[in-house]
Amino acid sequence: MNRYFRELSVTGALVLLLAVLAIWAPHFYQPQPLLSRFTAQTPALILTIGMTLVMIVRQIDISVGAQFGVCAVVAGLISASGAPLIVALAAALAAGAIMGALNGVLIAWMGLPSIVVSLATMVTWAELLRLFQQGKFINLPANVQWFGLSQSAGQQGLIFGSVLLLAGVSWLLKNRSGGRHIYAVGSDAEAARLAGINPKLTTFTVFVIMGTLAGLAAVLNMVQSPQVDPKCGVALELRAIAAAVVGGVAVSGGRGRLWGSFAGLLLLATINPALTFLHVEAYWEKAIQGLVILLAVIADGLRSRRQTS
Amino acid sequence: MSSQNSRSIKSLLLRHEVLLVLVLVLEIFYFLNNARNFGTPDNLSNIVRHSAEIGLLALAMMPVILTGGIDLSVGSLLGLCAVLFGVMTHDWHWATLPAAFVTILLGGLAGAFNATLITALRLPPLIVTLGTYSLFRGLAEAITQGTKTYRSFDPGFLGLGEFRFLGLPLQGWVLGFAALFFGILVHLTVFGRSFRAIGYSPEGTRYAGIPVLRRTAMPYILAGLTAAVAALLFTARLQQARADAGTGYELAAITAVVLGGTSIFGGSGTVYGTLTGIAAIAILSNGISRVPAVLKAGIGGELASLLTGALLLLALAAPALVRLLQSARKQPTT
Amino acid sequence: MKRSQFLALLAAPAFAFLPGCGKSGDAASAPGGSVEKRLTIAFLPKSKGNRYFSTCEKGARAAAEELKVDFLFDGPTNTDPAKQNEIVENWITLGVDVIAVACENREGISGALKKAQAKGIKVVTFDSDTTPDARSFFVNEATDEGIGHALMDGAAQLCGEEGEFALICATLTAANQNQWRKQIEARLAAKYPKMKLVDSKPCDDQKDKAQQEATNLLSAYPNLKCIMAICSPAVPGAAEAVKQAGKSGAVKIIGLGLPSENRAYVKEGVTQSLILWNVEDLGYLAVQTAYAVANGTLKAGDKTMKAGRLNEVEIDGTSVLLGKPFVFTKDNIDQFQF
Amino acid sequence: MNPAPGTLPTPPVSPGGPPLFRLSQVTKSFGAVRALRNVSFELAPGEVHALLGENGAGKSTLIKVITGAHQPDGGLLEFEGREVSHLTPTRARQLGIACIYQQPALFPDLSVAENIGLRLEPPGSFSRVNWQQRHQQARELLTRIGAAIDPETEVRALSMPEQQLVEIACALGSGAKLVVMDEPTASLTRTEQELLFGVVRDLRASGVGVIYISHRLEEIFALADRVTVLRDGESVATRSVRDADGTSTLTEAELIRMMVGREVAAIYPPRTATFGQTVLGIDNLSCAAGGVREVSLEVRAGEVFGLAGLVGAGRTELARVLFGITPADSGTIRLNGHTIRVGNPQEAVEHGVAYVPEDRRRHGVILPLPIAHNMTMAIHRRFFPGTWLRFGREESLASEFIQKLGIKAYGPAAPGGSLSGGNQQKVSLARWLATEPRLLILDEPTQGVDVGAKSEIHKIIRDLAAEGLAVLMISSDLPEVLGMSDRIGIMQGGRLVHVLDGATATADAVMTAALAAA
Repeated sequence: MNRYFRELSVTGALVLLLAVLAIWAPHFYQPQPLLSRFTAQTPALILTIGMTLVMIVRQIDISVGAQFGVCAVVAGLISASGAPLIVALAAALAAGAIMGALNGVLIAWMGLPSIVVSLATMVTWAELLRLFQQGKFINLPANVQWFGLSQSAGQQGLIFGSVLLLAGVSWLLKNRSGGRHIYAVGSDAEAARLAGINPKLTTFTVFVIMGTLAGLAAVLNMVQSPQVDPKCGVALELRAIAAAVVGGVAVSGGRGRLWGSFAGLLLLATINPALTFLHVEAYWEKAIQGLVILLAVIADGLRSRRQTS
Repeated sequence: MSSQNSRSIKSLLLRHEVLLVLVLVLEIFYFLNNARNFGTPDNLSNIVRHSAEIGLLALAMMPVILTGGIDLSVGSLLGLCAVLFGVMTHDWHWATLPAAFVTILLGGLAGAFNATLITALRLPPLIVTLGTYSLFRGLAEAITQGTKTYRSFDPGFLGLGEFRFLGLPLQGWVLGFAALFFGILVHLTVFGRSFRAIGYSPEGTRYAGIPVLRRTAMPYILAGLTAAVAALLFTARLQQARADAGTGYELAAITAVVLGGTSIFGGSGTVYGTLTGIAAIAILSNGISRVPAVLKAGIGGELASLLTGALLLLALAAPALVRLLQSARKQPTT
Repeated sequence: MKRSQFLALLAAPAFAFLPGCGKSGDAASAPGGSVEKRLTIAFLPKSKGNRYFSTCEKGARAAAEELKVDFLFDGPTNTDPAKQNEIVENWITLGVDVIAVACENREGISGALKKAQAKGIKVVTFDSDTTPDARSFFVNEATDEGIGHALMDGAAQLCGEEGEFALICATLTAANQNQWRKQIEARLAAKYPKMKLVDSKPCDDQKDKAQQEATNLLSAYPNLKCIMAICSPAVPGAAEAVKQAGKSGAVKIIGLGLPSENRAYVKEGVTQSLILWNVEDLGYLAVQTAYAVANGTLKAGDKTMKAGRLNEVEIDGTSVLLGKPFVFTKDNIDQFQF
Repeated sequence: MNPAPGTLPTPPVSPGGPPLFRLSQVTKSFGAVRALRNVSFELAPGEVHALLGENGAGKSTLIKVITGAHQPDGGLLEFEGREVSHLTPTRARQLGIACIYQQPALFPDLSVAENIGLRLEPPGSFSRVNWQQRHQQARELLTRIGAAIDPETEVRALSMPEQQLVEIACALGSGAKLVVMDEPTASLTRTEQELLFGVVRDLRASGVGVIYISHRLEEIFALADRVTVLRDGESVATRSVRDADGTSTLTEAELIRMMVGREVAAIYPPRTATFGQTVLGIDNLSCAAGGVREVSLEVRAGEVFGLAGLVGAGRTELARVLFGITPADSGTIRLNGHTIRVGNPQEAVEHGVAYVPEDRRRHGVILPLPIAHNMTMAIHRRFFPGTWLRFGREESLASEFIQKLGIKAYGPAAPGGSLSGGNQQKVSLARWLATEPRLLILDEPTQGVDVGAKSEIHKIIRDLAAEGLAVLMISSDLPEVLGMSDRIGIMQGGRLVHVLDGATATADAVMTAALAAA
């Protein structure tokens, strides 16, 4: 109980919010819109998986939104040229991996602070993308949307696939030595080195994974509509970071669980529709998001304070 | 001893600030030769006026980062303070002066809110200010219901946006005063000494009998006050107050501080480095938009951002590269 | 901007830091270098990297080519509301002849524009105006009032003048969006008592966010009859949401958007009414007007002006009229490529 | 006791066969500093080989070469007769080389079981993690060394000595053929030390080679077969500790002479006889969070009051209460007869209480800051009136202390981290002497400090006492407690259980009191 305090309290908050909706806005639970809402969160979920890994290894990556945008445009242009989706996917994954690797080289091997490196790469990708694409939407061929399946099959596939990925990564993180190495490096890189783990390689790998996941997320976003908006990645990094933070991943590294981040993401992602359903004006959204983040960390702070005294 | 001396001369040459000043000189030299009307007094005053708010935030951010913290909320706080100032002068019909005073006070209060969460609850600054980043902007939007824009302020107040004294715009004087204030605070008082010690080791500083929590709180409160001052300048310059004022300024401020050689991990850095960083960015973005080829292509804004990013990476990587080259022979002794 | 310029950008940093080496190459365009002084027109959109304004830019560049003027283009690349003012002030010191600006911020930018006028720089506005005393002419594609009324009247017509509708805008703080919302609400109050605006949501100028907001609106307000999308990414976003919810035709969509982004939805009948003017012509006319003002061929009080390929253009007071906005439909949308 | 110094090195006690590990002519430089010069060293299977040397003699570098953490510039490494050309931590682990570091190299966020698992499991990124086996293995190892630690506890919740025990468990479980122990007893108390010695003897009996580093000579005599002395990066000599029939072939004096290159005559300075008034008086002081229970004691001016006891007995905790880091719940503290309240370190400093903490690198000195800044940290308010820094004044104060305490540094601007451990300790001491305290609390003042600096520090402490300072000295180094204290208080379970007279107390008496059942 104690060990899972943060995950449980976030899940509790989510359940509470869902209960409030069940009482005052039962039509929130119409199956089809619910499915659509969940589907729309799958790209953010994929990014949150990556961000959780990055934060466990004691780094941060604020360039993921920009990476996401670049990958979306790469995948979009390739799909628009008529190439099969698998080619677009491979290209997006590769583009993401390359951008992740660049971060990784600068952060892991040159030892530069990740917040500043990813700030610089964020600006770089975002500006290059703007210059290249000029905000132009990319219209996709008809067979791209929902992988050419029906809408509900596509939506279910996306949800199933991304939750499966979450579960898979979560399992790997817990039960494969590579996963434990991420925790070890985030907890104490020097101790990890002495234990025969290569912290640089681990950190580098995590950034490559982050980039690759950004590519995957971009494709999962692309198949949800017949057009690619080159601005689609803007501010996504903040959402992924906020989800991980609310879900109990420590910025000091070494601590955190994927299902906590998942609960954090769901909580944050439910606030926006909840406002609509409860007829709260849109201009409260940011303030409420901020309050939720603060409450989550304040609860943690009060708890650890009570424990130490 | 002699090897120590030669090493310190070498390290002085490799000092971040020295390299940055070189970059700055290079920039100025290049733009004077290649950028249209770069060196005119009017343009120089533009550079100062346009970089004043971000510059103020960067100067206030510097001691925060020096303590090993960060404040992501300053841009949002600028917006909130601008809106609050609008509420006081318009909705409550207060006179400009008391409204400005109370605005600054409220800015300090918001900073104190950050500081309380960070020190009393020992929460990580990144997370706390990520929360208030959203909260402050959200409050600004909620107060104005997102849409309201406060305009037609007192003409005397608006005049400040264009006011010059001895040829230097008001913004320059405020920026200079702030630089002096933070420079003295960081370099010449025990407060700055404490910030540095806390940045290196908060626990160790506590064991030296220094009130770590109070000292850690101080830069955040100052950042709040400074954000409020920047909000007033911003309002005077733009002749309006709206909830989106200062969007993205926190990242610009952090960029200037880090470019200026302050370690993002805390402990080391100088205020004149920060000032150089501010100047390097401001001059780059002003000058690059005046180079004929860039003008013709119409890519000034993008290129300024790209080059700033590149400069930031280069500035960070330069010492790391030097270290990497040397590391074959030299490693830290234990 | 074209791809070739993108390549030029990639080369730019290479010479940017070599002092002096750019000098000889650019001597021709340096101030005072040419024998006959060419007119310099500076063109300022609300934001860069935006399809609407890059289409504007295309028309503007075409006009500049025809008129043989130097054409400068720059604009905000982020949401900093101070950026347009800064660009104008920088252009003043750069020494341009005319500034053509699409004002993000009606009052906010007027101070800077007046400063420009004081320095002898002519100012024209396009797309959205500033205060009249801060410019000579406004190239008017549609007034705030006109847009607001067109949208509201259109929505009322689609709904049969009764029922609930919702609105999706870019951001809560964007000035022109707020002007339009104000006009829409005024028209609603004045003419359509049986209609109700149930909610307004920002989409941060992102299509995917608009789609999510629309999905929520559709299920939160089951009686919703119409979604009004007043920024261009919101129109296809809302359309996709309606389509995915299986409510095509049942929930109508009206909005301001580009044909290229909405073609499929208009043809499928998801989006009923898409309103926009010829954006390329807007940019073209803005530069033509700027040129005429700088040349002195266009003076206050003129009733018409010659504008290149657009021929004779009407002037109402200080407004240069682009002509009526288009309403794109299934039948005509294929004729428009922007 | 002392055998005739004429008997010269007997051959190694190794039971024949090739050496387990051999270093020949190993050289390692850091920039201009040559940390190791042609060091040769040999370890037989089943041998405990002690490495001795002052701080900075090259021991730590040598260990890092052996464990693959540093690559030597030149020389030859052989393991089981085969040359090892490029040793990395991973390769070392594969060969069967394990190490217990002085500062536990553990993962604070992970459980004990996982910490042990990560050390012992073969490297590889996709091997399965068997949690059940990890827990079982951890439980077994911890039981084997007699440590009562739950394998599921997060390491950050463990005390320093408990962490050290986890390290020992790792080494034991590694199945290593060679175990390096770098000052493993530095933070251990006598009971834990005995546990450790048991482990060392077990390892030795099963044919494992142990390289043992310690500043405590008595441990070397108790454990080691051979000893190699390093000085200034060179191996000075290798000697057997005992000959075949078990009689000692070495004396402490010899070892010390080899280490420092000179004779150190009297290790402890003589006591002064006269004490002044009571400076510190505490009555029934308790702090639940710190684990201090109803402690009462008095320390007089000029007196060195030694605090002995096991780690975890509440000695450091008492110091932290007195210094306001964990303020007292009940009881009174009197200073010069006045009752004072100490709610935080600032108040303690104002009242004239100074605390030289145990963990020098984390709490004692801020390593990247110049030593001058370090020295004035505790006197900001008094030394810099109106909060203005006065650089000249600060520099002269620092120079004065550098001279007075014999700190080896290139000047007041030298960063604390550039100094050796002993000199860092002196800087930490200087910071507190600058406050002109009435009560000086020293927590393990010579831990990890080499022999030369150690006796200098002892002399400084004695001089300070002679000047009228009241000194409360916590030490786990029994000879130090016996040699320095005027009175010795023994703590156990957070209580002060005994007070002995320093001049007449014996090691036996102190240990008996510390170990007696509560």
